[in-house]
Amino acid sequence: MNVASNLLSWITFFPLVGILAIMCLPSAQKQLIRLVAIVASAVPLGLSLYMWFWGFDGASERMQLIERAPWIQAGNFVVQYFVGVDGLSMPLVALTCLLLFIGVFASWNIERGLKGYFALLLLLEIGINGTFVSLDMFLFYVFWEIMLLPMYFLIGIWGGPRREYAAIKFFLYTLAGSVLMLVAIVAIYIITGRFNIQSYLDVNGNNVAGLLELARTKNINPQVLTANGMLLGLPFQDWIFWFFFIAFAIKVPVFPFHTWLPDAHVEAPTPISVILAGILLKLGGYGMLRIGFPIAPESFMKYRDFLAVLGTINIVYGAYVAMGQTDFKKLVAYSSVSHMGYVLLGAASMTDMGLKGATLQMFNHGTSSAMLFLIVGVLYDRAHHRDLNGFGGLMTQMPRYGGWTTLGFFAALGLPGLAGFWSEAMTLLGSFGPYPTLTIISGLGVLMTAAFLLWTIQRVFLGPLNPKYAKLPDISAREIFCQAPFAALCIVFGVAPAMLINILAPAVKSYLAMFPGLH
Amino acid sequence: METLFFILFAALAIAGSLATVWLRYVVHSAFALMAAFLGVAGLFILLGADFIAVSQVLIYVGGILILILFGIMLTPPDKKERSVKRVLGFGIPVFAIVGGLAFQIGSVVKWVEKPDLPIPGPTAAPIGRALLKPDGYLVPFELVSIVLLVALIGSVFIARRRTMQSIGATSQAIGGTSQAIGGTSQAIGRASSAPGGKS
Amino acid sequence: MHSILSILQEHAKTAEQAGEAAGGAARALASANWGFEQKDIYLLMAIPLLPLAGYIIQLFFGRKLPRQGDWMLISLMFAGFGIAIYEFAKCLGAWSPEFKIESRTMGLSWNFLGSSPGSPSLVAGVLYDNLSAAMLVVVTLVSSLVHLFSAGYMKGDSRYHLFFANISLFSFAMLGLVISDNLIFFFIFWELMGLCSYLLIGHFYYKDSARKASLKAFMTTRIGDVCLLIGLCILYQHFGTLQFTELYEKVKIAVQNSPTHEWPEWLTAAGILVFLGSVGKSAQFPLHVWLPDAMEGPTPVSAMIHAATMVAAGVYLVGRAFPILTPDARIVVSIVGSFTGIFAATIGICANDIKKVLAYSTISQLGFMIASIGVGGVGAGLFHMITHACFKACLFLGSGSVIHAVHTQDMREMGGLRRKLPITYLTMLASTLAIAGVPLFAGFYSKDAILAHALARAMNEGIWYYYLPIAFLATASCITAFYMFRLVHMTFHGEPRDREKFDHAHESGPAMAIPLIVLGSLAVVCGYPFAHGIPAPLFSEARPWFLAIWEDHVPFETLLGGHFAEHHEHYEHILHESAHSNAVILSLCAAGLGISLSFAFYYFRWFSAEKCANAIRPVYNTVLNKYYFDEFYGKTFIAGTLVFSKVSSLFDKYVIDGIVNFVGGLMKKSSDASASFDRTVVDGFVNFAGFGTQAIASISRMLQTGRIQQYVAFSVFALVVVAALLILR
Amino acid sequence: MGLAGYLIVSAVMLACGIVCTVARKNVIYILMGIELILNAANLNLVAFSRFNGHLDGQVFAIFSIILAAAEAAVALAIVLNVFGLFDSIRPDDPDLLKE
Repeated sequence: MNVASNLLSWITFFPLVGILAIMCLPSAQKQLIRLVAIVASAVPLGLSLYMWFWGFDGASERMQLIERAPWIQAGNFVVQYFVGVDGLSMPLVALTCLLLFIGVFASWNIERGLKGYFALLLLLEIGINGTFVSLDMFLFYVFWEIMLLPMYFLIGIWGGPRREYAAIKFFLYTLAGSVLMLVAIVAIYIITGRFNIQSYLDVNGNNVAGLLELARTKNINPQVLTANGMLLGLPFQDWIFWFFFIAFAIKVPVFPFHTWLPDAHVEAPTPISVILAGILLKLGGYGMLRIGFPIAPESFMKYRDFLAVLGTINIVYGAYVAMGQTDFKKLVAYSSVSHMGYVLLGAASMTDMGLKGATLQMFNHGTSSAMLFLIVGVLYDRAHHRDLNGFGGLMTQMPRYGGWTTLGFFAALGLPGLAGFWSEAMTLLGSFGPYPTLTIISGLGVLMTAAFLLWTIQRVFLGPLNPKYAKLPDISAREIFCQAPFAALCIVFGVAPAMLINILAPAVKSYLAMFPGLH
Repeated sequence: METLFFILFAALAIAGSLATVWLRYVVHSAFALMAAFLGVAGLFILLGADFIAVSQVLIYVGGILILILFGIMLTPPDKKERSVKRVLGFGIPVFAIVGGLAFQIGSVVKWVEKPDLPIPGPTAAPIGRALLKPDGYLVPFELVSIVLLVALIGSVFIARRRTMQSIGATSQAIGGTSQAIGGTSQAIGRASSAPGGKS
Repeated sequence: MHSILSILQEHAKTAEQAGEAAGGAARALASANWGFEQKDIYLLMAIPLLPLAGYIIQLFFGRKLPRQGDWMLISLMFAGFGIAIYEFAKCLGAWSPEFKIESRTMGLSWNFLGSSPGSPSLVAGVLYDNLSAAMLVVVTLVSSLVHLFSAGYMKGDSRYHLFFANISLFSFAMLGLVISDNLIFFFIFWELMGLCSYLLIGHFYYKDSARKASLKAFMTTRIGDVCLLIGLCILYQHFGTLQFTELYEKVKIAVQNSPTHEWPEWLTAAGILVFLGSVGKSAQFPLHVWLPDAMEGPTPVSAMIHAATMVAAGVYLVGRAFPILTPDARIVVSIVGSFTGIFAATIGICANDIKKVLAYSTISQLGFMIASIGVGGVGAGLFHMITHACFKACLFLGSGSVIHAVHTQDMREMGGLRRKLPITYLTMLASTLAIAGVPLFAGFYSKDAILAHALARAMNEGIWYYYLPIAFLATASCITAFYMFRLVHMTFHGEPRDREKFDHAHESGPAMAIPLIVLGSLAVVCGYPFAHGIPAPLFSEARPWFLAIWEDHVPFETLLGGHFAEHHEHYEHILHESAHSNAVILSLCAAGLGISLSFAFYYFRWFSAEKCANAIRPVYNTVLNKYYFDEFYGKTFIAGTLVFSKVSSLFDKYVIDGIVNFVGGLMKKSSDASASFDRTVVDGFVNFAGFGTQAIASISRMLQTGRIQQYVAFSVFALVVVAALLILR
Repeated sequence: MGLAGYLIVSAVMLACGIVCTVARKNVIYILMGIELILNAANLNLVAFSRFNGHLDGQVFAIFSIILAAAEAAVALAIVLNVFGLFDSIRPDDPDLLKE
């Protein structure tokens, strides 16, 4: 098979090779297993970098690197293996590869059940990347579920003391969402007879999307979908919209579906937290932008005010709750809740600027939250607890670690010059037009984010050194190696955000074109 | 002449078979079996199947029978094993049923003599061609050879002398795996009961 | 001065020649670019980029460089100063009130948000006009001198190299802010400055007070920053751009296009929000609380914050944003500024920590500047900022020198130091005279201009709240003179109150002395080039150079029509006819009163300060405790935030998660119920079926003997039966 | 001699084989019985082949012989193994699965 012509399949499925190799290795060969895992995650990373710089045309609005083949064919029921990326998904695929690669390195300390651990980790990579690239709704659903299972085991077996509770909560929550999604997918299939996520690859090259359009292209009477097609007092399209929205909102997570996140983060081992915050949450936002909103444009336009309110609640409420935490990891988890609110707010704003901010935030939060969780992991490995009030003055003992933490925290609070600033500022600039009040309230979230992060630095790092921790070793070279790529990304996209925005812009433009009622 | 030989060989085969069933000692039975095999081989020759006849002698007499003899030698003699009552109790009904069936068949089926039967000649070459022709029996032939190989390896493996310890270790390993599986399912079971327990 | 003159003349000559040679078209081009080329833009960009490069090198290799790299950063800063002077000279050469260089018009700009067609973009560029020209010189000068001073002051610090790195980053942020041509980049550098102040104030991070002060500084200014960001959102929403020059134009058009030539209300809101950004950064009331605490940082950092960077940035922002401030917003600005001026000055009377006195004096002086811009005296306010930068930097460095000598910050333990620290004494005295507004010193000219503007505005408008600024400012300048001389008396005059500390005191080395001398002399002379009269021959123009910058720049108000324009002409008239002369008298009286009072109290000791304080003990205590603002904020906003965050986290834990767990429990209960149904009813059927099967099986089991031969017999029997059936059918 | 004679011989051998398999208590007898049955079948095949004029029956007979050989080898290996484990060659003694 030619790698360049099947690039996405290679990226997605290469970890399978690693899984098989790891399965064949004896479990005593720990170094060898780690090595295989590194290779199996490094190759997709390399391929995704190739894709970013050479394989992908950043100026195009179309789906690229498409692969299409029939997969399941049973009469009218046709499921395709249909993958492709555009500016929205391509950076996220690359980010996934990077996060998993770093995740393998961050898992160096794990000694128990190494074989299963790395196999599951690589399976997770397949699931995530598959979800990002699939353009067939059924395929999307399959990958979505593939991703769920390894996560459950990774939290449930290698997690902290309350891991079983956290894992089952995570699993049930997400499963509840995906059941709704399945219902919606099946409903769409019944109406339109197809599973394509978006039809802007139609033979005619028409930019059509949404349920109504899908139905029209199949010459099915859209009566079912319009005002007459009511179901329990709501238009049919609204049902589809809400089913998809809840499914993805759980993943984002949107208030009030967010409580699985702190539990899962606190119990998950560090690399899993990194992946969870870095990329899994993005799947929710990505799903909304890729499927949830364009499939039901009229409903979205009807309810977007409500979504903006939810986004604002996420931002402000997440920040306030984070401030009230004493567990370092829980604090970072709630900061994720707060940051993901920008994605929802920007998506609801439906302005070019706001959407760019939202999509940018997805990527940037991936890097900055990864840094934060790695930072927490470093401290937890040494002190074996995460109580924020139990530290103090660590800067004296661990100056380099303190420096990295400061960088990570400032990246998270949106300091200009670091990537988070652009996404937050663009989201706020973009959403001020339609929602001035909500944007001003979100400004409070910006303030609170700075407050709790700096307060954390103050409690943990500054002040007189707690004598209990006078012998902690400073951050190691391996840990710096894990941090460095994210720090570099934060700085690079903070200084030159255009590098990323130029890739996102065409996708945002074609996304906006899919909403007929806009402007 | 041919009838004479037929009677001779048929008698040999039938007598050998009966003796095999009847004789008390295994070794004797084995030699009676040899006689039966040889009789059948003779009948094959009479039927013009020279290749089969030779195979019969080589494989049955030279191979299988020797194997059986080895088996006999490696196991202790069991003089009290034969019970006349059992042999006759089974033998008479079986012979009656088979005989009755044969009679019935003979009376029901109309045997038609084929008019132009070929004169029997050497069969080794045609059989060989039939076996190796792609549209003939090539595939079954190859399959059979694989079966033979597998049987060979398998019998060597099975008959290999093993100590009880090694068998014990294997079974332990299997038990360990199942225990691990049990552990995992236990963990899942605990996990699934957790939220309820919490609330 | 001579060199500047010669460059200036040379430029004038070349410009003339070029103009004559190339004719009208070339002259037009030359006037658009004022003789500036792309090379100059790159040079201007180099000014902030040099310290940035220094910062990066220092961050990675600082510890390994000889002398921990301080020489590199100092020389880079001085190089930046050199460039700033060079460009300033060029700017003087092409002097005009409309002087303005925009890199975008010269084809030099950087698109930061990507350039996809049809979507908004954000173009960064350099804006170099009279204002930034002057700012660049002042900032680079003060920064370089602070760098130099730090080399002596911070010697032996465990994080010496990091200190230098951060202070360079600080300079970078400020310089970048000065030359940036749009609000979003302004905001970026603005925030970076917040970061630097956080890092530098918390330099002694192991001290509990330092870590609290740094957090306080960052968070307080961040409140202003968020307001500024929201202001930017409003401006962007309505104008679609954040470029300064475009904003000015669009504001003008917006006002002209509105039916009644009124300023839109949202613009007032935007202006006040932008001003709130300044309130945070420039420590205006009510966000002034961070600045006195920021004294926890090393003294050079204080000098940096107070003279060159942080607080100056706030004033600079108000100056830059002046054309978009509506009259209503200007009232707010002027009243907040003047109130801060008097409010902080009163606290300055009671403070005993030498640096705290200077901190409150800074807040007060910033109030002067902001009030001045608010009443329309943009040039006066920025002029005061420049003179203030010189003498306040000198005062801070001087106080650093004092602290270095006696190792205490409490003025009650000093006294008589003039004999031990003559250089420090003289330079600080010059600066004090300047800040007090004594004629012939720099501060006099700027403060006089501010008072003149405030007075003119009050006389022009005639509404009562326009009289507030001038009243506040005049009182404040009197109090300033009083507490500044109090500082000098308590520190340098009289008898030493702590003999031991006095004996150990000695003047420090040249690294600390040179900046003091330079800044002290500037405190005397830096008002002249800009003020009336004295060095007039230096500039052929009749009007003072600096005051002309904005007053000639702003007159688009005259284009607007309506009441404002009439008033503007009237205002100019009042300003030049009566306000200036009245203001001189006013400020002389105020300064004289304050100085005499301080002599009476602290030099001749005709009155006892303690007795006065006792007489008004409750008031004195209130002022001593800074009007209890810290306590008030601590009890209300901070405690409120903490309580709210605690409540919301509990809400999250027990209500939202409680609902989730309740639903989970409900599921468990219902599954238990269905399980019991399953056990009794469904399973009943299954068991019944199973039982029947078992019964049959136990009968047929008898056939299953486990004997192979029996099985064979059975199968043979079956075979025979089947064969019989087949054959005999 | 016609087909019927061969069939009768074959039938007798089959009956003997069945009796041998079922009635004797020694595993080796069972094996020998099976061989007898197979031989009877072979005889049938070859006889029909002869009187049908086709070689197919003979080819079948060859396959049957080969399989018989394989079967014998494996069966004897099992017998020896069972003897090693249970110290008996009676077919009823290994009864662990019966429990």
